[in-house]
Amino acid sequence: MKRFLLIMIVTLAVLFVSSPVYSADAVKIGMVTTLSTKAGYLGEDIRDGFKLAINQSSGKLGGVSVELLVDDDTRKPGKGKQIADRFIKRDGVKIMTGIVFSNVAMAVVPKVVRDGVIYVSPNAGPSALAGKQCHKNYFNTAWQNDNLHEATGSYVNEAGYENVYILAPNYPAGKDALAGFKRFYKGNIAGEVYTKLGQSDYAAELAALRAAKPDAVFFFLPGGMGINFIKQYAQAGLNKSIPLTGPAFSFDERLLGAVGEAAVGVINGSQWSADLDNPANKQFVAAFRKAYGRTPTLYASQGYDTALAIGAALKAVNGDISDMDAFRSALKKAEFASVRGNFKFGSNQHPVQDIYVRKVVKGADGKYTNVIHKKAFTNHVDAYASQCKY
Amino acid sequence: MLLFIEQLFNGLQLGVMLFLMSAGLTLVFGIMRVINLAHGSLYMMGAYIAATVVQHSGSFILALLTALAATALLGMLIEVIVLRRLYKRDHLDQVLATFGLILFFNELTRIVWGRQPLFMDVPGWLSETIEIIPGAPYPSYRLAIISVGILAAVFLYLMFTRTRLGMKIRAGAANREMVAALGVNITLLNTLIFGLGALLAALAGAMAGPILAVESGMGESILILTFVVIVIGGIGSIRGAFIGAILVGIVETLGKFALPLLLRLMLPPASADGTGASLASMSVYILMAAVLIWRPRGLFPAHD
Amino acid sequence: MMSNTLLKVRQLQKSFGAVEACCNINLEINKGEIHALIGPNGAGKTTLIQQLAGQMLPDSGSIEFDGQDITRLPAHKRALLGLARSFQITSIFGQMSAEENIALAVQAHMGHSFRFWRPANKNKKLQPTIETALEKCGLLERRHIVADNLSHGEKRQLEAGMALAVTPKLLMLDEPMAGMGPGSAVKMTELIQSIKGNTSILLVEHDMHAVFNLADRITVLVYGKPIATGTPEEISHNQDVRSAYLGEGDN
Amino acid sequence: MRFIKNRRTLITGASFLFFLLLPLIASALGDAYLVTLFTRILIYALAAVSLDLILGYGGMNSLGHTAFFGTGAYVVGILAFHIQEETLFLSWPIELSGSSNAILVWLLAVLFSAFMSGLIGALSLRTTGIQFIMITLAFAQMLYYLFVSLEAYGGDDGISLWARNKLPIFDTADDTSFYYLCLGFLVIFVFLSYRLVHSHFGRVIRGAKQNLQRMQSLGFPIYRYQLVCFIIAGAGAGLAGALMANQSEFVSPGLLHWTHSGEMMIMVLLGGMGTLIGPILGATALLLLEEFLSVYTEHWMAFLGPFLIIVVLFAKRGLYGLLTGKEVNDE
Repeated sequence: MKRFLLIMIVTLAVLFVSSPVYSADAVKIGMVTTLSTKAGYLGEDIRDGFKLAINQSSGKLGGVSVELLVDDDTRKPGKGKQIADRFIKRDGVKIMTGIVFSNVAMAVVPKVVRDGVIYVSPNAGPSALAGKQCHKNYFNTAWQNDNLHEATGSYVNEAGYENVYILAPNYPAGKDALAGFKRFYKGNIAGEVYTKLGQSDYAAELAALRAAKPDAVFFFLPGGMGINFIKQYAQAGLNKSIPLTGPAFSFDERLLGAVGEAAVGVINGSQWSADLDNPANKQFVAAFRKAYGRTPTLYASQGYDTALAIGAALKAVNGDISDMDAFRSALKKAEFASVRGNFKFGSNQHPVQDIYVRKVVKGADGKYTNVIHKKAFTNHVDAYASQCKY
Repeated sequence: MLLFIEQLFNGLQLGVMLFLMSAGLTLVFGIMRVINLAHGSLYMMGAYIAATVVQHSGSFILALLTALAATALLGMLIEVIVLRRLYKRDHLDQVLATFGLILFFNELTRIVWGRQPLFMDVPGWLSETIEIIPGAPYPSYRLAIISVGILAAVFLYLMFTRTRLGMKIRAGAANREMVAALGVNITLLNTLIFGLGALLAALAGAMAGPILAVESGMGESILILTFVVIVIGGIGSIRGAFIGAILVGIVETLGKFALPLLLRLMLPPASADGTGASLASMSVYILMAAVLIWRPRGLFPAHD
Repeated sequence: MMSNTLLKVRQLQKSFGAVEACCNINLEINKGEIHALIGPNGAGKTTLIQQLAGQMLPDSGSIEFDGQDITRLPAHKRALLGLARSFQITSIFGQMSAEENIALAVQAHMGHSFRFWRPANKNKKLQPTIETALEKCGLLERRHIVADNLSHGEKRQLEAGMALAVTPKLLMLDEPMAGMGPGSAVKMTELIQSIKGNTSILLVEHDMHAVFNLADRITVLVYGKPIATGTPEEISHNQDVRSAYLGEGDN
Repeated sequence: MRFIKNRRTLITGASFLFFLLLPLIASALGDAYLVTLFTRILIYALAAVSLDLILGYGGMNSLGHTAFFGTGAYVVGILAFHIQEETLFLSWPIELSGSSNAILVWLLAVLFSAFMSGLIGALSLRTTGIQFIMITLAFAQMLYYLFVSLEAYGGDDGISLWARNKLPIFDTADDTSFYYLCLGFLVIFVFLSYRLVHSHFGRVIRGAKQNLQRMQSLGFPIYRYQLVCFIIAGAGAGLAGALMANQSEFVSPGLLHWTHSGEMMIMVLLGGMGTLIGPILGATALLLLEEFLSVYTEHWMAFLGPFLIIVVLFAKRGLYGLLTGKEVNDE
C-alpha cells in the first residue's frame, strides 16, 4: 500500500516537472498534429518536413534558434484543444502549427488566434477560416480546402467530360469538396452521392455508379476510404472504362503504395508534386529521401514550406517575437524559396499559388508516384477571400 | 431491377463477411460467457499477416493459409494468457481487459508495420468480373468471398451436427454444465473454440484485405456490426449468427441504395440524399431495436 | 366454494425440446400444511417450483393461488400475493449484512421503494419486522455480519428468514437442508416446525428423515409425473413408491 | 474497523482538500494549464461517478454511457449555435431561440439526457449480461451516427462555441471560477449519490446487482428500479457533458464514440467500482496517465493497453481499494 502511494506521488511529481526544459532564448513553436490513429502518417509527414527544415540549418529557422514541441491530437478535436491549451498556458507558446484535419482546426484555431497566438496551418484550410471567420493571426501555407477540388473540376471541364458522377463522405469537408468541384465543372452531374464517413465497402455505390453510366468520376474520400474505393473500383472493372479523378489526398506517395496498380492513370489535383522542376524542390526531395528513406508527400512539402515561412518572418524580426504585430506583418510579407515555386499570401492570408493536375504512374524504381500532367490554375485565389474582413 | 439484384449480391457479400466474424464470437459468448471486444483485432491481424505474406511471396493462397494458422495460434495464445483468467470474472472486467487488447494491437500494428495502410492485391485469377446476370458485371473476387463464406457456413453446420466435437461444443453453448458432465476437458475445449473463432476472424480479415485498406483500427467498425448481428441472432447460436449476418448485410446495403431513392419521392434531392445517408447508417441499429422489442433474447437464443 | 385449498395446480405441462420436465401435474396444497415434494434427481421438482414462482412459464395448464389464477403472472407480483421461495442454490445478497438481506425482503412488501433520500437503515417502521424475522431464523446476534461471511448453515437460515420475514401464505423451500451438518439440520427442522400453521410450506428435500418428520402430506414425483400423494404413513406403504423410488434409493 | 473508517475519511478529505487547493498550487507553480487539466478531470470524475451508479451499484454494465454525456454536450452546443447564427431553434409550433443562459441550458441538458437514457434504457434493460453490453454499445453508436449526420450542426466537424454559458454574478469565462463551479457540481452530485445508494431505492438497486432473480422472487418489479437508476445516471452524465462542452467550448460527435464509453469504464474500474470516491480517483489517474504518457511516447496506447489488462487481472478493487486496504464495500 505504501509502495503504491509512493508510486502515485512519484508519478505526480514527474508529471509536474515533466514540462521539458528548453533553452531560454529559443523561440517555441507548438505543433498539434495527428500522429496516432490510422491517419497518423499525415501528421508524421508534416512533422518530418518541418523538422527537416530545422535540421538543415542546425536547429534554427531564419537564423533563430527554435524549439519544436510536438503532440498528438489523436484526430480528436477535444484533445487538440487540450494540447493547445497546454502549449499556451504552460509553455508560453506564441506560434503554433501542425493541425491536419479541418474539424480539429475548427475546434482549436478560432480560440488560439483570439488569445493572440499566431497559427500557421500546414494542411487544414476550412472555408470558415478563409472567409467569415478569418483572423489576422491565422495563416495558411497549404491551401484552402476547396482548391484541389476546384483544380480537378477545372481540368475535368476543359478535358471535355460532360457527364460526371461525384461522391464524397457525408460530412462538411465532403460537401465542400463537391461544391468546390462544381464551382469549375460546368457539365451534367450523373449522380451525387454522400457515403457514410469511415465506410469501407463501396459495392453498393459502385453498382449504382455503373448503372448511371457517367463518362468520368470525381471522388473525395480521404485516407483509407480512398484506398478502399480505388481498389474496389478497379476490381469492378470500372477503371478500364470510366476515368477516375480526385484531389491529391488519396494519391500521396504513401497511400499509393497501399493502392498499387489500381491507381495508375488517375488524375488528381495538387499544388505540389515531387517532380516539380525548381531548385528548392529538387533539393527538398533529395534531402527528405536521404533523411527519412522515403519520397516526400505533399503533406511533407507543406510542413517544410510552413517552417520556411515562419523562418523568414523570424529572420525579419531577428527572433524577437515580443512584438506580435511586427512578427505578423513580417510573416505576411514572408519571402522564401517555396518548394512549389511561386508562393505568396493573399488578402485572407491563404496562399495565392499555381495548382496542377497530376497523373499516377509507376516509377522506374517500381514504386508508384505522381507526375505533373497539366497546370490547372495560375496564381489561384480561393473562393472565400472576398468574404474575409478583419 | 438489375441494380437491385446486384445490390442483393453486395448485401450477401457483406453478410457472409459478418457471419465469419460473428460465428466465432457467438460461440465464445455462448460457451465461455466471455465478451471479447478484441475479436476485431484478430480480424485486423489476419489482414495484416495475409498482406505481409502476399508482399513477400506473391501467393494469395499461401498468405491466406499463413494468416489462418498464425491468427488461430495468436487467438489461442490470447486465450491462454489473458482470457482464461477472465471466465469467472464479471463481464465488465472482460470488457476492459479486451478493450486494453484493442489498444495494444492497434498500436502494435503501427509500430511493426508503420502508419500508412498496407497494400494487398487481388490475386490475378480473381481480378476479372463475371456477368452473373447479363448486363451486370460483378467482381469475381466478391463472388469468391460469398462462396468462401457459404462454404464456411456449411462446414460449421456439418461440424456441429455430424462430429462428436461439434456436438459437444453445441451442447456447451446451450448448457455449460453439461459439457463438464460429458467428461470433456473444458480448458482445452475453450482454447480450441477460441482458436476456431480467431481462425474465422482471420479468414474474414484476409479475405477483406484485397478490398479494404489494411490499416490499424480496421477491426472496430466491423466489430460493432458483428455485435448487432449477434444480438439479433441470439447469443450462442450459429444459425442465429448466419441469419442475423445476412439480414444485417442486406439491410445495410439496400438501405444505402434504397433510402435516398425513397426519400427523393418526398424531399428535394440534396436533402433526400443527406437524410437518406444518415438514416441508412442508422438502419441496422433500428433493425436491432425492432428485433429486441419483439424478441429480447434475439431470434434464435441458444439457451435460456 | 371457500375451500381449504391454497394452491391448486391443474394439468401443468412443460417440456424442453423433446424432454418433458412436467407432464400433467395436478397438485393441491392446503392452508397451513407442510407438503413435501420428493423424488429422485431429475424428477422435475425444481422445474415445478420455478413455474410456481413464475421464473418459468408452463406450456399449458393452470396454477391457482388463494383463489386467483396466477398462471401467467410475473414473478414479482406472485411474491407480493404471498408466495415466497427459497432457492436450491443458496441465494442471498452476499455483500450485504444479514440484517440488510432481511430488510430487502420486508421492503419488497411495503409498497414501492422509490425513496431516494432518507438512509434506509434508519427507517423506524421496518425495524420491528426485521428484528422479529432475525430472531425467528436465529441470526439476531449475527445481524451485522456480511452474508458471504456467514457459515453455510447460517446462510440457509438467513435464506429461510428472508422468506419468512414477510409472513407469506405459501413458502416454497427448495432443499433447505442440502449440505448442512447434523446440528444445523436440526435447527432448520425446528425453524420449519415453528412457522408451520400460519404459513403453508411446500418442501423439496432429500433428507427423508426430515421429510417424514415434518410433512403433513407428501407427493412423489418421478420423471415429471406425480405417482402418489398422501400422508407419510400412506406414502411409506405405497407399493408404487417403494418400487419406483424408496425401493431403490433408501435401502 | 474504526481505523478503516478513518482511513476512508482521510482519503476523501485529502482528495477534497487537494481539489480545493489546486488553483493555488497551480498559481504557485506558475502553471495555469493545471487548472484546465483538472477542470477536465473534475468533469470526467462526475461522469464516472454517474456511470458507477449503474455499473458498480446497479450491476448494469453499460458500454454506451457516453451517449448521454454527448447528448448533454450537444444540448449546450446546439443552443449556443443558434445564438451565434442568430437563428431560431424551433419555429413551429412555438418560436424558440437558442440560449446561453447557463441555468436554463444546463437544466435542459440534464432533462434531455435523462429522456434519452429513459428511451435507451427502456429498450436495453429488456436484456441482461452480454446482450446488455452490446445493446448499449450499439445504441450509443446509433446516436453517434445521428450526430455525424446532423449537417446543420456541423456534422462530423461539430460546433465551436464562441463563449461559455453565462451565469448571473458568477464569471464562467474565468478558468479558476469555472474550476470551482465544476468542483461544486461534483461535490453535490457525489453527495446526492451517497444519499441515493444508502436509501431504500439504493438498497434495491444494490440487491439487483447481486442477485437479480432473487429480487424478483422477493416481489420487486426490478425493471422499473433499474430504469430509474439508469435515467439518474444518464442525467448525471448529461450534466457532465454540458460542463465539458463549456470547458472545451466545442462539441463534436467524437464525444459519443464508443471508445469514449470505454474510457469512462476504465476510470470507474481503475478507481474502484461500487464506491463514490473511486471513480474520482480513477478519472484523475487515467487522465494524468494519458497526459504523462503522450508527452513521452507517441505509442502510448501500446503501454496503456497492457496496463489496463494488468489492472483488471490483478488490481480488482482499484485505487480506492488499494488505498483503503480493505474489501471495498461502501457501507
